[in-house]
Amino acid sequence: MLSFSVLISGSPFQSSAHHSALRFIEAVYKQGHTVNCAFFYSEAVQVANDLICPANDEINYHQAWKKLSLQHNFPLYACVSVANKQGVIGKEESMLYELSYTNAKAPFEIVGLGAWAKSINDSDKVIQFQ
Amino acid sequence: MLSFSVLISGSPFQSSAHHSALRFIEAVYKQGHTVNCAFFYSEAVQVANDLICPANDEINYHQAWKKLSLQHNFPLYACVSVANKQGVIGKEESMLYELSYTNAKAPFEIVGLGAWAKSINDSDKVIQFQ
Amino acid sequence: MKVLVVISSSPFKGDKAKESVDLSLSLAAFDHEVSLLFKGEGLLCLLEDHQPKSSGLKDYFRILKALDLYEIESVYAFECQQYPINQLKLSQRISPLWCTADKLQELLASHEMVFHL
Amino acid sequence: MKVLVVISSSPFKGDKAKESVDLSLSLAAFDHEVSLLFKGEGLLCLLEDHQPKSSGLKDYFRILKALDLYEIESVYAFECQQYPINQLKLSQRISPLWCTADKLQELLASHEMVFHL
Amino acid sequence: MKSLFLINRSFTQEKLNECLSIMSDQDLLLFIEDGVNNLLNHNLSFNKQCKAFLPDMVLRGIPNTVHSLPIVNNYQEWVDLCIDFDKAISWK
Amino acid sequence: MKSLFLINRSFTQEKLNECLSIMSDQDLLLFIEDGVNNLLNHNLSFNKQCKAFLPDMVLRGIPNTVHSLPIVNNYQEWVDLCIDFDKAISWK
Repeated sequence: MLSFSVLISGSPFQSSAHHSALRFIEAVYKQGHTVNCAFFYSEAVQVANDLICPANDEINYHQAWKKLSLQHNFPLYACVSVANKQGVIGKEESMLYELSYTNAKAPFEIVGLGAWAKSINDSDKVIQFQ
Repeated sequence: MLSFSVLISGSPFQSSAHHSALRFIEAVYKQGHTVNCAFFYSEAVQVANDLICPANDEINYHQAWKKLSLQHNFPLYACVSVANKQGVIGKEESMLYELSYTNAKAPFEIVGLGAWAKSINDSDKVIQFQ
Repeated sequence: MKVLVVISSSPFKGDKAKESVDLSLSLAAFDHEVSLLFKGEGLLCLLEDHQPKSSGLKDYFRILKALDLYEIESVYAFECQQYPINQLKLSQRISPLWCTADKLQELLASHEMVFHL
Repeated sequence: MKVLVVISSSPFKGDKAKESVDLSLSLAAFDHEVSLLFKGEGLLCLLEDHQPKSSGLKDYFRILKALDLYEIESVYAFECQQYPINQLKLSQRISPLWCTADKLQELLASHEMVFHL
Repeated sequence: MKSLFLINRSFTQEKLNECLSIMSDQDLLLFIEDGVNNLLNHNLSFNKQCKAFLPDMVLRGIPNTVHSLPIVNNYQEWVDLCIDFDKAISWK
Repeated sequence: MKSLFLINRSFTQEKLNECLSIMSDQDLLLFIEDGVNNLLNHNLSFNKQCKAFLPDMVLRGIPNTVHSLPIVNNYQEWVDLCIDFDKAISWK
């Protein structure tokens, strides 16, 4: 059994990165392996925004990640500096910036790049989806 | 005196579209012309998200648009279908989706594509920033 | 206004192709004379055998079937060595006018506005 | 881990180049052996006369000056006909090792991970 | 160390040649996402080990007849490739 | 109707030729944003009317000496060009 760290850097709206990464991770579990974390960086952090409301017949990648993460119990990390710059705010920063609300909630976690630096130490395989 | 309709379709985080459009519009007014509207479409709708919190020494394009729009009194429109899909929610949709808050507020307005269709009828010049 | 909307993005890499179609339909609904031009990777919108359902994606190309209903004036396609798609099975939904660089030059000159997401 | 971070994006079109530098510094801070590779449009990061202040932009390239302080192992640049920047004035901040395709092949083989935003 | 190169976009001849030139003979290039669009381009010649990812071809309506590359049939085979190879490199 | 073409990214020779081939002799191509990076590419030949946007060159540290195209000096001149020409076309 091997463990994967998955970096997603492509936009949920202008790339196929999330589509591929979700299906890849399903297959990781089907093959009996595990995922250490999915780490969202660059434009990919957008997917942590819980206000995402696509049309009814379109895929909601925010929900898709949530579901897969809860099903297999792997963490969803979004990089704090990029997320904040792009308007995706967790609880801590919400207090820091004195905002009245937050749009990034569990199972998404807003974390530093250190979480990724650690994850790649602790895993057997690393893959990136641009 | 001529009037411009300005379409912005590039991401505020991964293109130079907002940088160029803001400076272009300043120059439009300097030359004695006016702007009918700035219309945000495609990835550009992100800029209407008022949770955007870049580092202190970086440009905040959300604020820059707000300031320029209030200074010269032209409207900022973001396309409703794209904005909602990308997690940018105005007051009306917030009620519609039964969300407890909204992250797109005045002077940004969440509108249909019809607003753009009308604006280009009423203006002398049209320009797009990808 | 006589408007040309250019689609040069892949139909499945994000939303640009879909957004271009939506823009075209809205402009047409507001009485603009809209033409569509497919070029580059956008030409792949014209292939017959897309299977968006195979990946749980929305089949927004169904709409292309009904472009005439939506009063889209004309549909053009710009030939391209990189995507020689007219050697493949093309969608029955649209029959674009294929154009060369000269024809495209005319087309660009004869429209009052061009949008290209 | 021996990590190679590849920068192939223009320094001024959005945040990818900056995000790549941030990623490199963080990985180095957590004791990974990080090398940087500039290629394609990313080579423009190496030009001397950027004037980000002229456009009100942040000069994040100041950080490049201090790559050795941050314990970045090595900096490489992949030659490229399209951007013959070594004919221009290059930044004093970094002296990359210029490499050919063969050398790059070795480089990719000798790193345990490669990230390319 | 042998690497699995992932290409997810259309390449020009020049770009593809650059990528092939930095691959070793043990490496494998897998065309995924819009990378499979490259299979339509008759001007490209794949002179290193290359494969195409079937689900992305099916989605895009690109028939198997346009090329002669070996196929990776599904995501599970892709996962297995990641394990066979020492690392995956997302190139562009 | 004469058009102002705006190019905001790097082009290959082939892409540039395509763009030039669809311009009429009255049209003008303006390199803006990362489009000014094309000025570094000695392989490109600009056989239609082309200009470069100075503020984007200055920002990127691209010296005026690398090319011989006429310059558009600032945003006000760009606005004036938009008025001189019947329409602006953002190409890619």
